[in-house]
Amino acid sequence: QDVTIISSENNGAALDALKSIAAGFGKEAGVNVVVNNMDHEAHKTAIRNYLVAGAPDICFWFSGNRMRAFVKRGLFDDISDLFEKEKYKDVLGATAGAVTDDGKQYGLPTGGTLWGMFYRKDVFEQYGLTVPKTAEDFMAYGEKCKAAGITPIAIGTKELWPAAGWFDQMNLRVNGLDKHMALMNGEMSYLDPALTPVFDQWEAMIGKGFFTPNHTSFGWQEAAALLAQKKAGMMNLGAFLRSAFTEADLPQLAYATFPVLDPKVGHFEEFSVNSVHIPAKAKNKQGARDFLAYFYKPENLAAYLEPGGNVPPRHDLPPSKDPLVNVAVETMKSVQGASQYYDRDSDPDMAQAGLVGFQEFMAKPDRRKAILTRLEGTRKRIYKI
Amino acid sequence: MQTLWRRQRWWLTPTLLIAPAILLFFIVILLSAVRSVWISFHEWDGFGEMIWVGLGNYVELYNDPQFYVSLKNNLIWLVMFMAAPPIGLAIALLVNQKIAGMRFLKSLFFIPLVLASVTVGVVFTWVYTPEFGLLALIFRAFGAVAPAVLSDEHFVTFAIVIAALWPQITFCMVLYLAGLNNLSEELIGAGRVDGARGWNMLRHIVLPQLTQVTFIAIAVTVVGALRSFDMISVMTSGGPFGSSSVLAYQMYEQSIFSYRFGYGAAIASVLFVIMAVFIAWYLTHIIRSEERGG
Amino acid sequence: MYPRPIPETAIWPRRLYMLAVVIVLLLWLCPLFAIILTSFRSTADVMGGNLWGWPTEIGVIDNYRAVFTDTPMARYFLNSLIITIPSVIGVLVLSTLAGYVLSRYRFRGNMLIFALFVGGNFLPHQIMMIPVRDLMVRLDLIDTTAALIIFHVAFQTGFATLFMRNFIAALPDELFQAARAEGASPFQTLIHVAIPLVRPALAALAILIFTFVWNDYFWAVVLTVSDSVKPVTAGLANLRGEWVSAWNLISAGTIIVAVPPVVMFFLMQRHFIAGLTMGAVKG
Amino acid sequence: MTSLELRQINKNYGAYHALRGIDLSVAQGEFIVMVGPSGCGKSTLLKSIAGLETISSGQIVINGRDVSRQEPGDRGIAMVFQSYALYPHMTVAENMGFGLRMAKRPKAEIDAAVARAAKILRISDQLDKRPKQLSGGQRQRVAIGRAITRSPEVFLFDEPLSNLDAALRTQMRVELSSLHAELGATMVYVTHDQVEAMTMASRIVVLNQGIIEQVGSPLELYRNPDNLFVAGFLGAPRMNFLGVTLDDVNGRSVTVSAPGLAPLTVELAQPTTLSKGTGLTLGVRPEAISVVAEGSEDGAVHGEVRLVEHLGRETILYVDAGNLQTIASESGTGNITAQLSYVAPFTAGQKVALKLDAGELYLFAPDGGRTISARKTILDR
Amino acid sequence: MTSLELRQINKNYGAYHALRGIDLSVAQGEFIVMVGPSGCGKSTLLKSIAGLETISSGQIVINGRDVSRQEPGDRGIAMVFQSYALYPHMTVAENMGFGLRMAKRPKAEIDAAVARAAKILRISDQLDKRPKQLSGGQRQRVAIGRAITRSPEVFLFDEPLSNLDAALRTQMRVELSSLHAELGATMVYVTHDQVEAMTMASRIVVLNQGIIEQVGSPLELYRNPDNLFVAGFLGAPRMNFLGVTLDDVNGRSVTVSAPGLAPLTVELAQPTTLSKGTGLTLGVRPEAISVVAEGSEDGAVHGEVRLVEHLGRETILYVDAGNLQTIASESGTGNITAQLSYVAPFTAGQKVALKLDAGELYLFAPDGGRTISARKTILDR
Ligand SMILES: Nc1ncnc2c1ncn2[C@@H]1O[C@H](COP(=O)(O)OP(=O)(O)OP(=O)(O)O)[C@@H](O)[C@H]1O
Ligand SMILES: Nc1ncnc2c1ncn2[C@@H]1O[C@H](COP(=O)(O)OP(=O)(O)OP(=O)(O)O)[C@@H](O)[C@H]1O
Ligand SMILES: [Mg+2]
Ligand SMILES: [Mg+2]
Repeated sequence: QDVTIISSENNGAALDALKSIAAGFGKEAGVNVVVNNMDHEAHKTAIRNYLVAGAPDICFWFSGNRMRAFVKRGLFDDISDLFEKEKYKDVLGATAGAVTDDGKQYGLPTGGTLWGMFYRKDVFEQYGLTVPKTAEDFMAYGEKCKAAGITPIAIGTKELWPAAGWFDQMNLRVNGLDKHMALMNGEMSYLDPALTPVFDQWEAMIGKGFFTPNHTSFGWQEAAALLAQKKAGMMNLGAFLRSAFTEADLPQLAYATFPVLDPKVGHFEEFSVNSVHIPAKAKNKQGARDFLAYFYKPENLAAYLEPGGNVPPRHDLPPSKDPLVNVAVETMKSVQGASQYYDRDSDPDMAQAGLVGFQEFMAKPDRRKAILTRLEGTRKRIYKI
Repeated sequence: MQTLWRRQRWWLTPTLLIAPAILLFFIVILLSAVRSVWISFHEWDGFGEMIWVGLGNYVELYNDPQFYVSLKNNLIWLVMFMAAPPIGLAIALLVNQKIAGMRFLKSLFFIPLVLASVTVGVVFTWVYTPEFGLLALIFRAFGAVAPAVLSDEHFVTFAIVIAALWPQITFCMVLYLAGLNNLSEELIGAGRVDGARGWNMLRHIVLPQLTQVTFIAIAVTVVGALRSFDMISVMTSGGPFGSSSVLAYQMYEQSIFSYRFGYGAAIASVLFVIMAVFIAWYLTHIIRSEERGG
Repeated sequence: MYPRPIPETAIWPRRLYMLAVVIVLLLWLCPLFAIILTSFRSTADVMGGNLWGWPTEIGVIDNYRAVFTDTPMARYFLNSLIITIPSVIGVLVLSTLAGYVLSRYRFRGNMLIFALFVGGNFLPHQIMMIPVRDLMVRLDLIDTTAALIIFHVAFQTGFATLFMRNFIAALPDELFQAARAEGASPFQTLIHVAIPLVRPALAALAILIFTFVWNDYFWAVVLTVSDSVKPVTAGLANLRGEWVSAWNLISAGTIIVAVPPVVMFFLMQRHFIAGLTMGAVKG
Repeated sequence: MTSLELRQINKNYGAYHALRGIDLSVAQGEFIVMVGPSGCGKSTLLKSIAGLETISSGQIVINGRDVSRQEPGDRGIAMVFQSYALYPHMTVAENMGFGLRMAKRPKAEIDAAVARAAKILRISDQLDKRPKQLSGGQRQRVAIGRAITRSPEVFLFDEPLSNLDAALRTQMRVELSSLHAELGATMVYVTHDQVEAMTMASRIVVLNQGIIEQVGSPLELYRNPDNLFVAGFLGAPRMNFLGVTLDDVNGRSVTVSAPGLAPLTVELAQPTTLSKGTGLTLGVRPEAISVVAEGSEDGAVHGEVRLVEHLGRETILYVDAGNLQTIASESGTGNITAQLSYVAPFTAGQKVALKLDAGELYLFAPDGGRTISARKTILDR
Repeated sequence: MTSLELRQINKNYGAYHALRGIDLSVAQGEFIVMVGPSGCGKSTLLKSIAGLETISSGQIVINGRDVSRQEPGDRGIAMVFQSYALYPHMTVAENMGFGLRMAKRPKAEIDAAVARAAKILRISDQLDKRPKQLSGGQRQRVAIGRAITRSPEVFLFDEPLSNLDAALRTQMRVELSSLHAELGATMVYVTHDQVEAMTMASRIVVLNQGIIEQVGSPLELYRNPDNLFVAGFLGAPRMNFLGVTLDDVNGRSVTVSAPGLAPLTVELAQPTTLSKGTGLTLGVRPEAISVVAEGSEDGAVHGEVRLVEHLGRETILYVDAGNLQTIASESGTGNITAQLSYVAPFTAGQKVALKLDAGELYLFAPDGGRTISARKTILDR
């Protein structure tokens, strides 16, 4: 019996890795493995359809709230048995929580993305820039970039979420994880005064022209290209932005954490975990489990993670050849807590509204009040307040 | 049996012939439309249970600022799209000459018609791309800097509509060419003898003969304007921040991204009502001209 | 003819006129040329920002090969054909049958059925999205080419029936009476008289339906998931996700998607205007 | 032997009563021509016989079989249409063989029938052409050939020659007559053209508003029309109709006169019951009017020439007869038309005296216009 | 005074030479009728005069102005089309006033012109209707009215009556003639219909393959055709043409004969240079043939009646004249047509002897068919 997989890999190398793993498994198990890859954004739409009808045996998705939305509706298969059998809990540590709901496991974390600031060392050298550590540093950094004729922060908000990511980072630095999660869970108002400093500072940055002009025209890849082409100083994203860099330029890419905005607040980071699941309506659930076990073997998982620069979920993998990954692994050790990402932490309905709202804010900061009021209205509707 | 068939075939044959089309069309298309209206009275996330909320979705829609943005954009589409028939006519007039090679040029003019809207969307995204795009190139030639039209909430809809006009104009042009083929030579001759020329000829002799074509061109254009979805999806996904959304896209976004199928269905129903006004106008026109024996 | 033909003897005015038309045509297709030119550029030029200057090297072959080797474009292409060809045939068959009945038989409800076909054809697609998806789920056809084919045939039949009905109605009544008087059954009349006569309309309609179906994006997104069934339009959208600023590759992909309908059109264009003239342009 | 019989045919189009109780019996081999004003129901009647229209009531019997409810293809008829209705996508041979092919006859039989019909019509060398490549007359022949191949019991023609030009029409008319003689088949022929009706018919049926006004041989209808309608319908230029009053009754002989018209004596078919002073209509054909010397006692009408038309050797005069009360003639009320069978040197404005041929006067009853004058002999007038 | 003059008009459609050096001079107030077989260039010539076709060479002069290069609207002409070409979206009044409106005349003037034209044509009460609401005859009148309102110097008509039925055609024909008399305008009229040509024309122009065969008054053309083409073209039934050989020449008098034809003497216009034994064509109109007693010495031709057509009082005989060599007559080669102006009791198969009226014989030269017999007087034959 066939095993069908739907992936949403934008990174060609990672896709190739997945395909060769699939082929390897196919040969070993003597089955035919089909990999259907979809555009990342299109996949978000498609999964809602295929989980209900025409489900594959394996699909890639996001852990956390996004996974739970499907779990609640019984669309993902409980794979606690696989966890038991393969003793994954021993090697996974904290990330296991991201795929756990009500004590049962519904997926395997494939890799974590640590979000933060990326820059080119050669550019920083060229213009004499330093990594900003504080709010003041950041403002100074921005001015210096502008004087040098490059954009301080590359961002492309066409796909909406990069703006929300910026918000997450700032909110984590200003309000800390608990308050952030309260907001994500619909327990806190978007009009809460605690958010005021976040938007104040953000607005100041926008006002000073720190971000890519016309960012709504660009996707994140185009923005990343600006960074690669030395037209911008830094960019807030995950390590996957390396795909915009040529092999030769990669060594120049460096990571830094988001500047500290309020020293009183602890160190929290945004760390989102992707995962792989077996749809409840999969036809070949046993085959799917066999595949997952194969896929999750350290060497296979490592091969899959290698091109994307994601943080491995298993701590028994050999250290990565990628310095960025190792930096991320190091960083995670000192972090006091992590959020996933705006659209993974909040209700999908809320997320959609929020993503649009933040994009609008970045383009039209003067509409802050209207935007927040609107988001608050959406929150009230969704959480029936 | 044989004779029974021979007796009854005068009504059995047509029934059998038309049945497949009717069945398929009615089940897939019309029933779906009706069911969608039914869904709009529910809250539904697309797989769970449907919860009856009556007019709740409509009430919410009434208070949704995005709805009015979409509605306004639909209006912009509608108004701007009305440029398609006259421009289409103008090009049709331009190429309606019998000169060696004109046939080939005419066919080249038709190309935008056969392009996928995804293709057109990609083409125009490329045209509009800040800094690199054709538009930027042209502005630069005049020493100006092109606005990033797709990220400006004021320009974005116009920019998309212009892109969408490209194939639409072509469609109108094709219709008008067909119409111009059918002009009565004698009427034109009569007009010329009466001294009508140029604009007068067009206004008093040619256009009146093209009313049927114009009617169809307008109908197709209105439908195209109200249905606009692909281009928006491809070029901006409704952005920036919903400012280029139209009802069709908002419906899609609500259903697919926000998982609010009931709400989406309500938007679709409103779109349907707007369309229904137009469909009614169209049908009465058709039925009336049928009755006139035309 | 309007506008007035330029006399054949006026050779220079004719040449100048052609020149003017060519210039308008160039402007008209300018966006297309832009993208064709871009598809010829090498990746190095595109990455380096050299998009309009003299190309340092020509990347045509690389670009077009990349589209087929780096992505399942060939598969998408095949899928599109698998979807489009049966859809076109299905639509032509159903609409010819329905158009024949609606134009040649007077019965109560004739006008109503006709109106529903026409009206349904104007429905916004979105209103059908959810129920059609549900229907395909229930028929266990979701994510199959059959789902797309069924939907396209059903939907396009509305438009096509309007078209064929008008066309067949425009044929002289006496031909049908003659056939009847000679003892041809209604079905024989359809096969031997009506269909041969509506061939130009069928050709025009085939082109239109082909482009409509080939170009569909919305339903491709709603009803398909797998690469093994996805048509080129959805495939192209995928490509854009992968190659965001590799405009040369995107352009190449875009051109490839556009080729079949353009070819189809040029093959059949002889009948196109003629077919439309009778069928579509009548109320 | 009766080949075709129509019994009380009625046809309604919704509220419109297009045929009203048509009764007609056609003998084997007859050539029946139906004439009548536009919209009188000629085509409707023909299509009803063919089965292309369903009759509302009545019976159609062909060679003794009641075919009223049968399909057209089963009635044993063949029809030739005004516009030929040839299938443009088939060759001549295919067109002609179509009916047999639909009846699933063997190919050899079809070919033989087509060849035979083509030979009769002299189009054997055209069999591979398409209708578009043929001239009007050839197309018409193919249409007839198509009818012949089916060897029907009754041929139906609906204005088959009206799309041809004058010369071709004359030629085809003669050919059709010969064909009829050759095949000996029953034919029903609808036309607008008087000449066709007069020259081809064994009997003419005059229809008017869905009823049959008169049936008879061409000359019978021409010489002895039953009523004013038939009298006015046949003959070109039309018969002149004058409003007259009954002056005197003398057995079967009456005298009529009118202002501007000298008293005239007319023989009646039967003694009349009409009283003196009754208004009647007098009919006289243009060719029964001659110009006499001004002042001659034969001059019944005096007037002024309004228009002269020269037709080869005939001359038609439209004479303004002053206060003479004429009824809807071609040249408008108040005019009288005379047709002289010689080239007459008249010019407009000239005064003339007209003589009405005493043996050629018709008298019509006041209502319905029934003919009350005596019947004329058909030959040797 | 010359109203319209055509000088050496040529018109090519690509390689096809549609008009070949047409010369014609039309006097003010003339009614010129152009006839000719289909495709001979009548419409092309008319459209060239109107300016709807650009001529390839030559000059068109209207009232002394060379208009060859002017727009149709500026030539001072008005045209009435076969299909009327009324603007369907305009009322009758708007249709009629459109030309003046385009010329930017004041509204009052337009209204007056329309009212005047409507009065002449008796359609004043139809002015607010649209063409669709009118009958064929009314539409025709509106089309003429539209021409009248422009008070053109020359009226052009292209088969204006051919879409009307027979009765209406006769009526409109008479009306058009009256209108011509009333307006006194120059008119050029194209028709297929012989009767129209004969009755309406001051002069008839016979066109054939783009050249003018003959111009002259109707009777002149009928009595004295310049050549075989014109002789055969005018007159219905057509003139009989017999292939004969020259037996004897005696000054301007020649004797011709043929197998099956007794020797006949014909007067020539000029002494001939033709030698004995030359093959010529003899023409005789059907009405110049009479039936004589079998065995009478007048019987020039003997044959068997093939078909008899009775037309009211005339009888047309189609006689199979055995081995007589006839040329393309209506009833096919080998037949001779006779038209008798009485009701004749002949039946098919009967043997008859025919006499050809000696004063009514035409003789045509062997090539080109120029008439060589003497001219006939027009009146009193
Ligand atoms: N399908 C129809 N529905 C309603 N009325 C009809 C229909 N067909 C014919 N009629 C009416 O019936 C009458 C007779 O029509 P028919 O066609 O038989 O006339 P006709 O004698 O053939 O005339 P013409 O000489 O013009 O051909 C007309 O008044 C016509 O309007
Ligand atoms: N636009 C054209 N292009 C080429 N040939 C043409 C064109 N118009 C007419 N002709 C040809 O010129 C010749 C004369 O045509 P025209 O219409 O003048 O004939 P006509 O005498 O009016 O015939 P009819 O009596 O049939 O109306 C024909 O052989 C026709 O085929
Ligand atoms: Mg009729
Ligand atoms: Mg013509």
